[in-house]
Amino acid sequence: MGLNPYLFDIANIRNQCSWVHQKEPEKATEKAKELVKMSVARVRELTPLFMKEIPVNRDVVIMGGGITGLRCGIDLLMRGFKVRIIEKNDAAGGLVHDLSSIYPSFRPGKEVIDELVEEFTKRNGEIITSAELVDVTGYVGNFEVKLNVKGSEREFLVGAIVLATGSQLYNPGERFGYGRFPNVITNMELEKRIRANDIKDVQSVVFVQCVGSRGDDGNPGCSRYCCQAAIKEAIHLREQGIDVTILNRGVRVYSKGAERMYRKARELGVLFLPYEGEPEITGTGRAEQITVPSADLDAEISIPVDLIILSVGMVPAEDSLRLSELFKVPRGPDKFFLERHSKFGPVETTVEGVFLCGCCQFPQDIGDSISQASAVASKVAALLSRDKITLAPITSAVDEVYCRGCGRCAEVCEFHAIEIIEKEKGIYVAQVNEALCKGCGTCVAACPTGAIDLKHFMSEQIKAQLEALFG
Amino acid sequence: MPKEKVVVDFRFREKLNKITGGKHHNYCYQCSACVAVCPAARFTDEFNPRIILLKALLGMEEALIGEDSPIWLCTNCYSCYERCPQDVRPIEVIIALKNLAVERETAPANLAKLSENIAETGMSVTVSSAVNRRRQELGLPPLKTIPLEELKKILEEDEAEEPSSKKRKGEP
Amino acid sequence: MMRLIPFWGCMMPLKYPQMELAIRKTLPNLGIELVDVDGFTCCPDPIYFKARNKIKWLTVAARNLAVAEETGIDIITMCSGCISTLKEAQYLLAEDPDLMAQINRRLKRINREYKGKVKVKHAVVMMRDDLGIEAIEKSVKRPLEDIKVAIHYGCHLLKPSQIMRVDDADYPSILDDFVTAIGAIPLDHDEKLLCCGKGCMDDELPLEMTESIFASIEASGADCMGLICPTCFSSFDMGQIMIARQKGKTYNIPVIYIFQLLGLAQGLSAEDIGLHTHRVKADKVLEKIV
Amino acid sequence: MNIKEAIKKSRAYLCMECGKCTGICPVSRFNHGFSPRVLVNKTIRSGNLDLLKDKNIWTCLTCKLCDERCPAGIEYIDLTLATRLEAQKIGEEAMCSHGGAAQSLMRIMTTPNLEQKRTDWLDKDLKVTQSGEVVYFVGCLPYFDVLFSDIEVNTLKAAKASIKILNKLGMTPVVLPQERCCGHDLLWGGDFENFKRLAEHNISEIKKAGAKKIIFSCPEGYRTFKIDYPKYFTCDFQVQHITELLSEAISNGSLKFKNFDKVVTFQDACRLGRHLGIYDEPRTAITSIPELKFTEMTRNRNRAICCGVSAWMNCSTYSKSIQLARLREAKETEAELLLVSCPKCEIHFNCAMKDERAGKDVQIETMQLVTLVAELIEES
Amino acid sequence: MVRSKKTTKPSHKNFEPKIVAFCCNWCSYPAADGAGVSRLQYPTNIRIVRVMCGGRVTPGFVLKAFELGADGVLVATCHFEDCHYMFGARRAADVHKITEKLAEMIGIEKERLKLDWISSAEATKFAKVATEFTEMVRKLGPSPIKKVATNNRNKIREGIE
Repeated sequence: MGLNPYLFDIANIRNQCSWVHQKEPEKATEKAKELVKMSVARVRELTPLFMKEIPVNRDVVIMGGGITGLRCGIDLLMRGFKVRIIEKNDAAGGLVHDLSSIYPSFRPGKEVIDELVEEFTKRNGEIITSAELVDVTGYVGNFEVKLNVKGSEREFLVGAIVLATGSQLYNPGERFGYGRFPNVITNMELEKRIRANDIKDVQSVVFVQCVGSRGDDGNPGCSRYCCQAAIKEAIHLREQGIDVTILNRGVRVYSKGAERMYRKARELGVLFLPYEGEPEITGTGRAEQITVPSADLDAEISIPVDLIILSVGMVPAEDSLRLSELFKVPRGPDKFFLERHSKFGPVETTVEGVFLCGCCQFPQDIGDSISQASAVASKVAALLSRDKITLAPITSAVDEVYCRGCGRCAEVCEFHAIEIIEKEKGIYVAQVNEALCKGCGTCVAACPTGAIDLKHFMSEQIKAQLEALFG
Repeated sequence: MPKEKVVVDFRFREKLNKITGGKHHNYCYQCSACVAVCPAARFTDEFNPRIILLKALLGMEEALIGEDSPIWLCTNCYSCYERCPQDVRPIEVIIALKNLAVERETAPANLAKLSENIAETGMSVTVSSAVNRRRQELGLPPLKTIPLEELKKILEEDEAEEPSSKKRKGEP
Repeated sequence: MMRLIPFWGCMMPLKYPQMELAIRKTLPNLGIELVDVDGFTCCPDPIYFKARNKIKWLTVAARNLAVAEETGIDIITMCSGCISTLKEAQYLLAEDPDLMAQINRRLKRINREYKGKVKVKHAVVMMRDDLGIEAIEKSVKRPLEDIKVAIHYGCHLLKPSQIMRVDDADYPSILDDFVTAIGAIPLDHDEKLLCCGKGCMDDELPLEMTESIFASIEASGADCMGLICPTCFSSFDMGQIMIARQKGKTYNIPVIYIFQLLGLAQGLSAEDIGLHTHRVKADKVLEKIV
Repeated sequence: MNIKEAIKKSRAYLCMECGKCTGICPVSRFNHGFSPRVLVNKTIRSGNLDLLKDKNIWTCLTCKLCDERCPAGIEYIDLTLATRLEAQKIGEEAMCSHGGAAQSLMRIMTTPNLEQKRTDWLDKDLKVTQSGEVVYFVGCLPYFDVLFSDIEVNTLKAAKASIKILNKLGMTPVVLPQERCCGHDLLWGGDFENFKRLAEHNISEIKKAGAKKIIFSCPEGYRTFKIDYPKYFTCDFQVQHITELLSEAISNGSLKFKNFDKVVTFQDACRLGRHLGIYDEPRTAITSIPELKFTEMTRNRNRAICCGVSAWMNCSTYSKSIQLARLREAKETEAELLLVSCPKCEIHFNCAMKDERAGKDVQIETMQLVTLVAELIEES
Repeated sequence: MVRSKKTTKPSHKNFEPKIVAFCCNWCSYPAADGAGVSRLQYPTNIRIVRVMCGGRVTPGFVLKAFELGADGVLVATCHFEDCHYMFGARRAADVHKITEKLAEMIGIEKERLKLDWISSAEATKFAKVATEFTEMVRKLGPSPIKKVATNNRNKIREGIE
């Protein structure tokens, strides 16, 4: 038993006084005295706090049956967890399913997906297709998921949720001659043509990169797959003797082996040209020539062309807003789901027990997505391998007398730990879910009345420190 | 002034590819490391190895191997080769371009003067009687005989072997 | 005794025989026997001849290599241009078997074949790697104390280092160590690694570049320029006369081939190593030595 | 004054425990743990410490509704004030709203030589002066608008309107750049020491400006200057509420208004109404506006219900309930506009309405009376 | 000759300001610790009050510190993108704007308030900010606010218990 740890405070004399004021011993001593005084004043106001434990359900649900979700699911199945994948379409596979080949192995997408689905099923994972998420309630270790599967309801309890809902490709609308010229197509359409072996009478192909990426409408950031995909496709075309040009805004090849692929493409004579703005596409009935200004030559560079490929960026999936509301997972300025912290919680979300992997977080290529999928599987396993989850007691607490139920605390809480409930008719009050509360105290700052306070960092405790300092 | 119009010529690039070292031009990703170390670029704006490589990538035959091409300003110092992170060997590309210019007969007149000696005498410097006299004065042995016959044989044109040689001439 | 074939090239025997003289006088003191062989032509020159036709350039180079290969003795060169051509030819032919076959088809016409076995080294590299710097030190009879030498490495001895494998192209030390070994003081200066400009087919640029180098050497307070490349020599020795004539600026910096410096250190006289044939006289330096 | 004296002075000993005070108390209506009757009882019977440590002494809104009703004529709010002053001495304090920011601001203002920047809002078309006979006392409006920027109130409109009205009536008021908070909230929060410093500073600033008359738009400032300052300090200047001035001007015909075709109701501020008995003047002003349809809430004048919070303390779920009830009452009159005379009423009602759960039945436009009047003044 | 203007402002060379620094638990507080570990030196005037997040700091805290006699108040948080609580640092910045306005209105120079972003790895920045801010406040001189006698917890305890 012993002393409650929350009755303890450190007057940080060593790091924040003696070491940093080595040359001023007298002043440092005075400061140390004051730091002790402040600490004593704070300790006087402290109250004992106790850890709480909550039971954990060991099942996992993965939203999305693309390559990321499948990989994550298999990893979790291998660790002995029960895993369900929820897929909105009538079959698993996502975007990868439709790819002619994936780098660096150059295997057809469908082949890879089929293999993963087979393994997932063999290990007794369940893929629920044509399923729509209706509602999610609860908190870490105890989520309740409600589905609508082809008209009928399904409900189950899970301990953790993995969002692997992916992204969708930018629709160029009428830009870059898309829709106007039959021979201007997107890279996904090219993939289909390559699969169907439908590239005929083509001498020159020009790729336009960054369509719907990096501030060009769509995704404000780099879509991270398109340079490498275009290079992969370019190599394929070049090997058939086709002249290939890739109009780019800086080639970005960061995947494993991609630099080598980029070099190979150049070796084969693929022309990489920088461009800015929108290239001029001309032709009668079909695109015949594409022209870009050259920053270096004071010239306009034209390329005779038979097929133009728009490498379209990745944008958040259509239902990402709805899912973000249902899961209470915030979205970043780019509208992709936001991780809890880029360094300390890169696959976690603000909602404990809800994890992110793949392109629903930010655009990335297959290799990165599946690395993340495996990372998430490890995180989930670490979480769910415990019988109980311990909750730190530094959480916000509401004094219902002073609570006006105005909801400003709930509004600022990034962790959705505060709910405004109707105590009696017309009387609302804030309620803190201690399992969700992370203990930042931002709600305290937002509260107009002082009804909500952060345990262990109560206003009175902080004011006591100030008063001791100046008293 | 209306901007110059450049139409990418993939065929010229293929021609360049066939000259030893010419193929490496494909690797250039225009980073400018070569320009930073190029002594010629330091002393004149007319010469810029990156721009030469860009023109090679665009297949700008006339600009590269027409009359007054800047490629002849290269000092042959190999700094670009040393520095290039992509093994473009810019100087070798430039020399390959020079080979093409020689084929097209657009090389500067003094190039022939500076190099014809070798094919004819086996030496780049003219062998004269004064040379042997000077050597004698210094106590050096007389010059060895130069195997001119062998040299002439190995320098004979062989069209079957070297597709890049003169047969281009009739083309536009 | 170490037996090596000297590949003299053209510049040395024809234009600057004093350099050949210095080599012939100094290397035997280090225990090296120079085995002259018949049948070499120009290396050929890596600038103009190569610019005309790379294949022909490679062929001539391969022939020279094949001639040496037949003797079973390794080659040393004393000219940066020769080492550049021979090394690059070796590199390209080793890199590309098709090219090797193509060149050998040409050599076949004269019943020769280049197999890629002969070793080619520049004399200074051989001295550093095979003899050792100590051997040079030991051969010194009259250390060139207090002589400050501004070394000019030139381009082709070092670059491209991927092929030449002589030294760090940005921070070379091989010649500095050489100069230290003979008792002199190697000096750094701003333009130590600038190209002499000789290979540039322009009327003005080369002179501008040489002048930058001279200005930099003058500022460094060097007694002379220590140099390795005969092509550079023409830029610097005759070059000073040209600068004086065209730009009205006299530098008067003696330009001394590195083996001539070695000769002086080994106790040879200026005439022994042909220093008197230089346009810029080396009196300043010679005074200091005595 | 200790508690015993206060009991005497407020006639608390006359309490017959009828409970009418608790019956009428707006707080007690929602907060069943709060009873003025019980507190009076406790004051009379219990020991000092027990009473002073009772958190309920800070809950009273001092709205004076109980005093109106008490058959024994007990001055309950005076007793409350005395209790608080005593409690503060032993370190007791209320639950301060907004992290105590308002209280800190007021206490900081007690420093006499602060270089305040509180007059930036004065537009060019408002005529003010440095010294003169008449002072317009702005009060806390400048910093209210910053502190409550989240509920988007603009209480400063009332200050601008007041000066516009004064200008219209031919007066160029002094606006004191170094004016301080009147001290009302500190006094009612029990901090007499700092109330005193603020009062002394304000009195000296007014003397320096050479003013004889002070005009208020804020009922709290008016109450403090009219009742509390003279109680403790010598101040020989006349004070007047802007509605008093307005009603004078209207009756002598020097002000005319444009049409205003809306149904309007009026919230009596506790300080203006029950504390100072000003009920008619605002109504005179409202009813003199042509086309305006004035409608009274069920509980009006001396029976009006408080806006729910006073002195930035103990704002609670009950405050909210009081506010919502009062807003519903206003809505029931079918008024489109709720006129208020106190900036705090405006802030409190808006805060309650701002809440999305509050529902449509409490959403009503609010405006300070002076603001409306100033907008409708007919240019002559 | 140009004569230097006589300054009427008193010199504050010997003035030792008292500065309250609200530091967040995850970035600036560990940065202050790191300054210690690295033995970086800064003036002794800073007194750190630890909070979990910069978003917890209200105008109330800052004004309270001034009310009680602080000569300067520093609020140090994580960098926006590093905030342990996602948007706490941003909220701190929003709130700080309001505090600044209020402080200026009632006559506290806004230079006496400072908001800065110091990550846990930026011990050097902490020492730099602490030094520069102390010097800034020292230049401004003592706080214009006369210490106000208010509630004193110690008095309560001693007087009553």
